[in-house]
Amino acid sequence: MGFLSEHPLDVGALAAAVAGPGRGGTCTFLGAVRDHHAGRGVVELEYSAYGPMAEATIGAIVAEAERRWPVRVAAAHRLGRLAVGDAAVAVAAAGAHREEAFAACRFVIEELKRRVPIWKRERFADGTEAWVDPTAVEASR
Amino acid sequence: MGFLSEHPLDVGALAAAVAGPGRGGTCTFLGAVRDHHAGRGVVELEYSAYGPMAEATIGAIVAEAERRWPVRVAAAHRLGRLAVGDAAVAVAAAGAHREEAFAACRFVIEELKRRVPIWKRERFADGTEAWVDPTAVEASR
Amino acid sequence: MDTPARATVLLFARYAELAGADRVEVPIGPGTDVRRVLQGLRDELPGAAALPEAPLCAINHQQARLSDAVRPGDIVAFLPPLAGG
Amino acid sequence: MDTPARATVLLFARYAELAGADRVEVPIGPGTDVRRVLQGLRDELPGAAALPEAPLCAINHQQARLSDAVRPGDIVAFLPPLAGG
Repeated sequence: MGFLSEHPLDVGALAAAVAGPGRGGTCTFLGAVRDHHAGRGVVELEYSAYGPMAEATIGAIVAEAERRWPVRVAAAHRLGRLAVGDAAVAVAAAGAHREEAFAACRFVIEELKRRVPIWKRERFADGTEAWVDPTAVEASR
Repeated sequence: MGFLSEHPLDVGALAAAVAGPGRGGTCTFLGAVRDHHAGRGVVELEYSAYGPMAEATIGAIVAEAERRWPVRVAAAHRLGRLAVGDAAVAVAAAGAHREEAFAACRFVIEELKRRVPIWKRERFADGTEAWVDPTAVEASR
Repeated sequence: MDTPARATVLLFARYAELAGADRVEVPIGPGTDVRRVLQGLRDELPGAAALPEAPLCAINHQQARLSDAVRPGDIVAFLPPLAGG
Repeated sequence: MDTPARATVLLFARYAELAGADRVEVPIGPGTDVRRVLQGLRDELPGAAALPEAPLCAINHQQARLSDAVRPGDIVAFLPPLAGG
Protein backbone atom coordinates (compact mmCIF):
# COMPACT_ATOMS: atom_id res chain seq x y z
CA MET A 1 0.00 0.00 0.00
CA GLY A 2 1.45 3.35 -1.03
CA PHE A 3 -0.24 6.69 -1.59
CA LEU A 4 -0.10 10.49 -1.62
CA SER A 5 -2.30 12.45 0.75
CA GLU A 6 -3.48 16.03 1.07
CA HIS A 7 -4.47 15.27 4.67
CA PRO A 8 -2.43 14.64 7.84
CA LEU A 9 -0.61 11.31 7.85
CA ASP A 10 -1.40 8.70 10.50
CA VAL A 11 1.55 6.37 10.98
CA GLY A 12 -0.46 4.35 13.49
CA ALA A 13 -3.00 3.58 10.78
CA LEU A 14 -0.20 2.45 8.45
CA ALA A 15 1.19 0.20 11.19
CA ALA A 16 -2.27 -1.26 11.78
CA ALA A 17 -2.64 -1.89 8.04
CA VAL A 18 0.49 -4.07 7.95
CA ALA A 19 -0.08 -5.88 11.26
CA GLY A 20 -0.99 -9.55 11.38
CA PRO A 21 -0.84 -12.48 13.81
CA GLY A 22 2.32 -13.87 12.23
CA ARG A 23 4.10 -10.51 12.06
CA GLY A 24 5.69 -9.88 15.43
CA GLY A 25 7.92 -6.97 14.45
CA THR A 26 6.77 -3.62 13.11
CA CYS A 27 9.19 -0.82 12.28
CA THR A 28 7.91 2.62 11.36
CA PHE A 29 9.54 5.81 10.15
CA LEU A 30 7.93 9.21 10.33
CA GLY A 31 9.59 12.20 8.66
CA ALA A 32 8.38 15.54 9.99
CA VAL A 33 9.10 19.14 8.99
CA ARG A 34 12.11 20.40 10.94
CA ASP A 35 12.52 23.94 12.21
CA HIS A 36 15.89 24.23 10.48
CA HIS A 37 17.52 23.16 7.25
CA ALA A 38 21.04 23.80 6.07
CA GLY A 39 21.56 26.18 8.99
CA ARG A 40 18.47 28.33 8.35
CA GLY A 41 15.25 28.62 10.31
CA VAL A 42 12.27 27.04 8.50
CA VAL A 43 8.66 27.98 9.27
CA GLU A 44 6.70 26.20 6.53
CA LEU A 45 7.06 23.79 3.64
CA GLU A 46 4.97 23.19 0.57
CA TYR A 47 5.15 19.80 -1.13
CA SER A 48 4.05 19.24 -4.71
CA ALA A 49 4.22 16.10 -6.83
CA TYR A 50 3.94 14.72 -10.31
CA GLY A 51 0.90 12.84 -9.07
CA PRO A 52 0.48 9.82 -11.35
CA MET A 53 4.21 9.11 -11.53
CA ALA A 54 4.67 9.64 -7.78
CA GLU A 55 1.84 7.25 -6.84
CA ALA A 56 3.12 4.65 -9.28
CA THR A 57 6.66 4.97 -7.94
CA ILE A 58 5.60 4.66 -4.29
CA GLY A 59 3.61 1.56 -5.23
CA ALA A 60 6.59 0.09 -7.06
CA ILE A 61 8.91 0.69 -4.10
CA VAL A 62 6.48 -0.96 -1.68
CA ALA A 63 6.18 -3.94 -4.03
CA GLU A 64 9.98 -4.20 -4.32
CA ALA A 65 10.34 -4.27 -0.52
CA GLU A 66 7.64 -6.94 -0.20
CA ARG A 67 9.43 -9.09 -2.79
CA ARG A 68 12.84 -8.63 -1.19
CA TRP A 69 11.83 -9.33 2.43
CA PRO A 70 8.98 -11.37 3.99
CA VAL A 71 7.10 -8.22 5.06
CA ARG A 72 3.99 -6.17 4.52
CA VAL A 73 4.69 -2.48 3.85
CA ALA A 74 2.62 0.71 3.81
CA ALA A 75 3.95 4.14 2.82
CA ALA A 76 2.42 7.57 2.37
CA HIS A 77 3.66 11.04 1.44
CA ARG A 78 1.91 14.27 2.32
CA LEU A 79 1.31 17.05 -0.22
CA GLY A 80 0.45 20.72 0.30
CA ARG A 81 1.44 23.18 3.00
CA LEU A 82 3.01 21.81 6.17
CA ALA A 83 4.09 23.54 9.36
CA VAL A 84 7.03 22.58 11.57
CA GLY A 85 6.34 19.22 13.22
CA ASP A 86 3.81 18.08 10.60
CA ALA A 87 4.43 14.62 9.19
CA ALA A 88 5.65 14.65 5.58
CA VAL A 89 6.31 10.97 4.99
CA ALA A 90 5.39 7.79 6.85
CA VAL A 91 6.46 4.19 6.35
CA ALA A 92 5.48 1.03 8.24
CA ALA A 93 6.94 -2.44 7.67
CA ALA A 94 5.92 -5.58 9.54
CA GLY A 95 7.42 -9.06 9.46
CA ALA A 96 7.84 -12.10 11.65
CA HIS A 97 11.20 -10.82 12.90
CA ARG A 98 12.67 -7.40 13.55
CA GLU A 99 15.56 -7.79 11.11
CA GLU A 100 13.33 -7.71 8.04
CA ALA A 101 11.04 -5.05 9.48
CA PHE A 102 13.96 -2.65 10.03
CA ALA A 103 15.59 -3.48 6.70
CA ALA A 104 12.42 -3.01 4.66
CA CYS A 105 11.42 0.21 6.43
CA ARG A 106 14.86 1.72 5.86
CA PHE A 107 14.90 0.59 2.22
CA VAL A 108 11.52 2.18 1.54
CA ILE A 109 12.33 5.59 3.03
CA GLU A 110 15.67 5.70 1.16
CA GLU A 111 14.05 4.77 -2.14
CA LEU A 112 11.15 7.19 -1.63
CA LYS A 113 13.59 10.05 -1.20
CA ARG A 114 15.63 8.94 -4.17
CA ARG A 115 12.95 8.09 -6.72
CA VAL A 116 9.55 9.69 -6.07
CA PRO A 117 8.87 12.88 -8.06
CA ILE A 118 8.03 15.21 -5.20
CA TRP A 119 9.37 18.71 -4.61
CA LYS A 120 9.36 21.01 -1.65
CA ARG A 121 9.51 24.75 -1.30
CA GLU A 122 10.72 26.10 2.04
CA ARG A 123 9.65 29.34 3.64
CA PHE A 124 12.34 30.58 5.99
CA ALA A 125 12.11 32.54 9.23
CA ASP A 126 13.45 35.61 7.37
CA GLY A 127 10.49 35.55 4.95
CA THR A 128 12.38 34.28 1.90
CA GLU A 129 11.42 31.09 0.05
CA ALA A 130 13.36 28.55 -1.97
CA TRP A 131 12.94 25.22 -3.72
CA VAL A 132 14.91 22.51 -1.99
CA ASP A 133 17.61 21.01 -4.16
CA PRO A 134 19.08 17.99 -2.32
CA THR A 135 21.89 17.80 -4.85
CA ALA A 136 23.03 21.20 -3.55
CA VAL A 137 22.13 20.63 0.10
CA GLU A 138 24.13 17.50 0.81
CA ALA A 139 27.39 19.41 1.21
CA SER A 140 25.98 21.64 3.94
CA ARG A 141 24.49 18.91 6.09
CA MET B 1 12.44 7.49 29.24
CA GLY B 2 12.20 3.76 29.85
CA PHE B 3 9.69 1.77 31.86
CA LEU B 4 7.81 -1.46 32.49
CA SER B 5 4.04 -1.51 32.18
CA GLU B 6 1.22 -3.79 33.25
CA HIS B 7 -1.03 -2.01 30.75
CA PRO B 8 -1.19 -2.01 26.92
CA LEU B 9 1.71 -0.17 25.30
CA ASP B 10 1.08 2.89 23.14
CA VAL B 11 3.92 3.36 20.66
CA GLY B 12 2.29 6.58 19.40
CA ALA B 13 2.58 8.04 22.88
CA LEU B 14 6.27 7.08 22.99
CA ALA B 15 6.80 8.73 19.59
CA ALA B 16 5.03 11.87 20.80
CA ALA B 17 7.22 11.91 23.91
CA VAL B 18 10.41 12.06 21.83
CA ALA B 19 9.15 14.47 19.14
CA GLY B 20 10.44 18.01 18.87
CA PRO B 21 10.71 20.80 16.31
CA GLY B 22 14.34 20.02 15.55
CA ARG B 23 13.81 16.25 15.33
CA GLY B 24 12.63 15.52 11.80
CA GLY B 25 13.04 11.73 11.86
CA THR B 26 11.30 9.31 14.21
CA CYS B 27 11.83 5.55 14.02
CA THR B 28 9.72 3.21 16.11
CA PHE B 29 9.77 -0.51 16.74
CA LEU B 30 6.87 -2.48 18.12
CA GLY B 31 7.28 -6.11 19.06
CA ALA B 32 4.01 -8.02 19.28
CA VAL B 33 3.13 -11.56 20.32
CA ARG B 34 3.27 -13.86 17.30
CA ASP B 35 0.97 -16.79 16.68
CA HIS B 36 3.93 -19.10 16.22
CA HIS B 37 7.37 -19.66 17.72
CA ALA B 38 9.95 -22.25 16.83
CA GLY B 39 7.40 -23.98 14.62
CA ARG B 40 4.64 -24.26 17.25
CA GLY B 41 1.32 -22.43 17.52
CA VAL B 42 1.28 -19.89 20.37
CA VAL B 43 -1.95 -18.62 21.95
CA GLU B 44 -0.73 -16.61 24.94
CA LEU B 45 2.42 -15.33 26.65
CA GLU B 46 3.11 -14.28 30.19
CA TYR B 47 5.97 -11.88 30.85
CA SER B 48 7.57 -11.48 34.26
CA ALA B 49 10.54 -9.35 35.29
CA TYR B 50 13.05 -8.67 38.00
CA GLY B 51 11.40 -5.28 38.36
CA PRO B 52 14.01 -2.97 39.90
CA MET B 53 16.84 -4.36 37.79
CA ALA B 54 14.74 -4.35 34.63
CA GLU B 55 13.67 -0.73 35.04
CA ALA B 56 17.24 0.34 35.81
CA THR B 57 18.57 -1.56 32.79
CA ILE B 58 16.00 -0.09 30.39
CA GLY B 59 16.89 3.37 31.70
CA ALA B 60 20.59 2.69 31.25
CA ILE B 61 20.09 1.50 27.66
CA VAL B 62 18.04 4.59 26.79
CA ALA B 63 20.75 6.80 28.31
CA GLU B 64 23.46 4.97 26.35
CA ALA B 65 21.58 5.52 23.08
CA GLU B 66 21.10 9.20 23.86
CA ARG B 67 24.81 9.59 24.55
CA ARG B 68 25.86 7.70 21.43
CA TRP B 69 23.55 9.47 18.95
CA PRO B 70 21.91 12.93 18.94
CA VAL B 71 18.46 11.51 19.68
CA ARG B 72 15.70 11.32 22.25
CA VAL B 73 14.57 7.77 23.05
CA ALA B 74 11.59 6.22 24.82
CA ALA B 75 11.20 2.50 25.49
CA ALA B 76 8.69 0.36 27.35
CA HIS B 77 8.19 -3.34 28.01
CA ARG B 78 4.88 -4.94 28.89
CA LEU B 79 4.46 -7.41 31.76
CA GLY B 80 1.68 -9.90 32.50
CA ARG B 81 -0.52 -11.98 30.21
CA LEU B 82 -0.57 -11.09 26.50
CA ALA B 83 -2.59 -12.52 23.64
CA VAL B 84 -1.45 -12.88 20.02
CA GLY B 85 -1.05 -9.42 18.49
CA ASP B 86 -0.59 -7.62 21.82
CA ALA B 87 2.43 -5.32 21.97
CA ALA B 88 5.20 -6.66 24.22
CA VAL B 89 7.89 -4.04 23.66
CA ALA B 90 7.93 -0.58 22.09
CA VAL B 91 10.79 1.77 21.24
CA ALA B 92 10.76 5.26 19.69
CA ALA B 93 13.84 7.26 18.71
CA ALA B 94 13.78 10.75 17.21
CA GLY B 95 16.63 12.83 15.80
CA ALA B 96 17.25 15.53 13.26
CA HIS B 97 18.01 12.92 10.58
CA ARG B 98 16.78 9.43 9.86
CA GLU B 99 20.21 7.80 10.13
CA GLU B 100 20.49 8.34 13.87
CA ALA B 101 16.81 7.60 14.47
CA PHE B 102 17.10 4.16 12.82
CA ALA B 103 20.46 3.40 14.44
CA ALA B 104 19.34 4.32 17.95
CA CYS B 105 16.01 2.48 17.67
CA ARG B 106 17.73 -0.68 16.48
CA PHE B 107 20.40 -0.44 19.18
CA VAL B 108 17.79 -0.10 21.92
CA ILE B 109 15.68 -3.10 20.88
CA GLU B 110 18.80 -5.27 20.53
CA GLU B 111 20.12 -4.25 23.94
CA LEU B 112 16.70 -4.63 25.58
CA LYS B 113 16.51 -8.20 24.38
CA ARG B 114 20.09 -8.89 25.41
CA ARG B 115 20.26 -7.24 28.84
CA VAL B 116 16.87 -6.68 30.52
CA PRO B 117 15.90 -9.34 33.09
CA ILE B 118 12.52 -10.31 31.67
CA TRP B 119 11.19 -13.81 31.06
CA LYS B 120 8.31 -15.19 29.12
CA ARG B 121 6.24 -18.30 29.43
CA GLU B 122 4.44 -19.45 26.29
CA ARG B 123 1.13 -21.27 26.19
CA PHE B 124 0.86 -23.31 23.01
CA ALA B 125 -2.12 -24.22 20.89
CA ASP B 126 -1.85 -27.83 22.17
CA GLY B 127 -2.33 -26.63 25.78
CA THR B 128 1.26 -27.14 26.95
CA GLU B 129 3.34 -24.33 28.41
CA ALA B 130 7.07 -23.59 28.50
CA TRP B 131 9.54 -20.93 29.55
CA VAL B 132 11.24 -19.41 26.54
CA ASP B 133 14.98 -19.95 26.50
CA PRO B 134 16.47 -17.90 23.66
CA THR B 135 19.81 -19.67 24.08
CA ALA B 136 18.02 -22.87 23.02
CA VAL B 137 15.67 -21.28 20.48
CA GLU B 138 18.19 -19.57 18.21
CA ALA B 139 19.04 -22.77 16.39
CA SER B 140 15.44 -23.38 15.35
CA ARG B 141 14.68 -19.90 13.97
CA MET C 1 -4.65 19.18 -44.20
CA ASP C 2 -4.04 17.19 -40.96
CA THR C 3 -3.38 19.05 -37.74
CA PRO C 4 0.27 18.54 -36.81
CA ALA C 5 1.09 15.71 -34.37
CA ARG C 6 1.54 16.92 -30.82
CA ALA C 7 2.83 15.86 -27.44
CA THR C 8 2.14 17.35 -24.00
CA VAL C 9 5.01 18.67 -21.91
CA LEU C 10 4.67 18.89 -18.13
CA LEU C 11 6.95 21.07 -16.03
CA PHE C 12 7.16 20.93 -12.24
CA ALA C 13 8.28 23.00 -9.30
CA ARG C 14 11.25 25.24 -10.14
CA TYR C 15 11.17 24.32 -13.83
CA ALA C 16 7.54 25.47 -14.08
CA GLU C 17 8.50 28.74 -12.43
CA LEU C 18 11.44 29.27 -14.78
CA ALA C 19 9.40 28.52 -17.88
CA GLY C 20 6.31 30.38 -16.69
CA ALA C 21 4.14 27.37 -17.59
CA ASP C 22 3.45 23.90 -16.20
CA ARG C 23 1.83 22.39 -19.27
CA VAL C 24 2.66 23.06 -22.92
CA GLU C 25 1.50 21.40 -26.14
CA VAL C 26 4.37 20.93 -28.59
CA PRO C 27 4.43 19.77 -32.22
CA ILE C 28 6.46 16.66 -32.91
CA GLY C 29 7.63 15.08 -36.13
CA PRO C 30 9.26 11.78 -37.11
CA GLY C 31 12.40 11.15 -35.08
CA THR C 32 11.59 13.63 -32.35
CA ASP C 33 13.27 12.63 -29.08
CA VAL C 34 13.05 14.10 -25.59
CA ARG C 35 16.14 16.23 -26.19
CA ARG C 36 14.50 17.85 -29.21
CA VAL C 37 11.33 18.53 -27.23
CA LEU C 38 13.49 20.28 -24.62
CA GLN C 39 15.20 22.32 -27.31
CA GLY C 40 11.80 23.31 -28.71
CA LEU C 41 10.75 24.54 -25.26
CA ARG C 42 13.86 26.70 -25.02
CA ASP C 43 13.05 28.25 -28.39
CA GLU C 44 9.39 28.92 -27.49
CA LEU C 45 9.58 29.98 -23.84
CA PRO C 46 12.30 32.50 -22.93
CA GLY C 47 12.44 31.32 -19.31
CA ALA C 48 12.99 27.73 -20.39
CA ALA C 49 16.49 28.66 -21.50
CA ALA C 50 17.46 28.37 -17.84
CA LEU C 51 16.56 24.65 -17.70
CA PRO C 52 19.62 22.40 -17.37
CA GLU C 53 21.10 20.61 -20.36
CA ALA C 54 20.15 17.18 -19.07
CA PRO C 55 17.26 17.28 -16.60
CA LEU C 56 15.51 14.21 -15.26
CA CYS C 57 12.68 13.35 -17.63
CA ALA C 58 9.76 10.99 -18.01
CA ILE C 59 7.49 9.76 -20.79
CA ASN C 60 3.95 8.77 -19.81
CA HIS C 61 4.78 8.79 -16.07
CA GLN C 62 7.83 6.56 -16.43
CA GLN C 63 11.42 7.67 -16.16
CA ALA C 64 12.98 8.14 -19.59
CA ARG C 65 16.21 9.17 -21.30
CA LEU C 66 16.79 12.28 -23.40
CA SER C 67 17.41 10.03 -26.39
CA ASP C 68 14.04 8.26 -26.10
CA ALA C 69 11.59 8.77 -28.95
CA VAL C 70 8.48 10.88 -28.40
CA ARG C 71 5.28 9.77 -30.15
CA PRO C 72 2.07 11.67 -30.83
CA GLY C 73 -0.03 11.92 -27.69
CA ASP C 74 2.89 11.19 -25.34
CA ILE C 75 3.18 13.09 -22.08
CA VAL C 76 6.77 14.28 -21.62
CA ALA C 77 7.76 15.57 -18.18
CA PHE C 78 10.87 17.46 -17.02
CA LEU C 79 11.65 16.94 -13.32
CA PRO C 80 13.80 19.12 -11.06
CA PRO C 81 16.02 17.30 -8.55
CA LEU C 82 13.67 15.20 -6.40
CA ALA C 83 13.12 16.44 -2.86
CA GLY C 84 10.51 14.21 -1.25
CA GLY C 85 10.67 12.91 2.29
CA MET D 1 24.47 -13.71 70.91
CA ASP D 2 24.09 -11.88 67.57
CA THR D 3 21.69 -13.22 64.98
CA PRO D 4 23.71 -14.60 62.06
CA ALA D 5 24.35 -12.23 59.13
CA ARG D 6 21.95 -12.85 56.25
CA ALA D 7 21.43 -12.05 52.60
CA THR D 8 18.27 -12.34 50.52
CA VAL D 9 18.22 -14.56 47.44
CA LEU D 10 15.75 -13.91 44.63
CA LEU D 11 14.87 -16.54 42.05
CA PHE D 12 12.93 -15.87 38.88
CA ALA D 13 10.88 -17.65 36.23
CA ARG D 14 12.08 -21.22 35.65
CA TYR D 15 14.60 -21.06 38.50
CA ALA D 16 11.83 -20.13 40.96
CA GLU D 17 9.79 -23.07 39.68
CA LEU D 18 12.70 -25.50 40.03
CA ALA D 19 13.55 -24.34 43.55
CA GLY D 20 9.94 -24.04 44.64
CA ALA D 21 10.64 -20.56 46.04
CA ASP D 22 11.24 -17.09 44.67
CA ARG D 23 12.75 -15.52 47.80
CA VAL D 24 14.99 -17.16 50.40
CA GLU D 25 16.95 -15.75 53.34
CA VAL D 26 20.40 -17.30 53.62
CA PRO D 27 23.09 -17.01 56.30
CA ILE D 28 26.43 -15.63 55.15
CA GLY D 29 29.82 -15.51 56.80
CA PRO D 30 33.12 -13.79 56.07
CA GLY D 31 34.32 -14.54 52.54
CA THR D 32 30.94 -15.69 51.24
CA ASP D 33 30.69 -15.18 47.49
CA VAL D 34 27.81 -15.67 45.05
CA ARG D 35 28.98 -19.17 44.21
CA ARG D 36 28.83 -20.17 47.86
CA VAL D 37 25.32 -18.72 48.15
CA LEU D 38 24.28 -20.84 45.17
CA GLN D 39 25.81 -23.96 46.76
CA GLY D 40 23.94 -23.18 49.97
CA LEU D 41 20.69 -23.06 48.01
CA ARG D 42 21.37 -26.47 46.50
CA ASP D 43 21.96 -27.91 49.96
CA GLU D 44 18.77 -26.38 51.39
CA LEU D 45 16.28 -26.72 48.54
CA PRO D 46 16.15 -30.07 46.72
CA GLY D 47 14.81 -28.51 43.52
CA ALA D 48 17.69 -26.04 43.40
CA ALA D 49 20.05 -28.86 42.51
CA ALA D 50 18.75 -28.44 38.95
CA LEU D 51 20.05 -24.87 38.67
CA PRO D 52 22.98 -24.56 36.26
CA GLU D 53 26.54 -24.40 37.52
CA ALA D 54 27.02 -20.80 36.37
CA PRO D 55 23.74 -18.93 36.02
CA LEU D 56 23.48 -15.20 35.37
CA CYS D 57 23.48 -13.44 38.71
CA ALA D 58 23.07 -9.99 40.23
CA ILE D 59 23.83 -8.31 43.53
CA ASN D 60 21.57 -5.44 44.55
CA HIS D 61 19.94 -5.19 41.07
CA GLN D 62 23.28 -5.02 39.22
CA GLN D 63 24.81 -7.80 37.19
CA ALA D 64 27.51 -9.60 39.17
CA ARG D 65 29.98 -12.48 38.92
CA LEU D 66 29.91 -15.75 40.85
CA SER D 67 33.17 -14.72 42.50
CA ASP D 68 31.79 -11.42 43.82
CA ALA D 69 31.57 -11.08 47.61
CA VAL D 70 28.16 -11.08 49.30
CA ARG D 71 27.71 -8.80 52.29
CA PRO D 72 25.06 -8.81 55.02
CA GLY D 73 21.82 -7.34 53.71
CA ASP D 74 22.71 -7.84 50.02
CA ILE D 75 20.07 -9.00 47.57
CA VAL D 76 21.47 -11.79 45.41
CA ALA D 77 19.49 -12.79 42.32
CA PHE D 78 19.83 -15.78 39.99
CA LEU D 79 18.50 -15.11 36.49
CA PRO D 80 17.45 -17.64 33.84
CA PRO D 81 18.39 -16.84 30.23
CA LEU D 82 16.79 -13.47 29.45
CA ALA D 83 13.79 -13.56 27.12
CA GLY D 84 12.40 -10.04 26.89
CA GLY D 85 11.19 -8.45 23.66
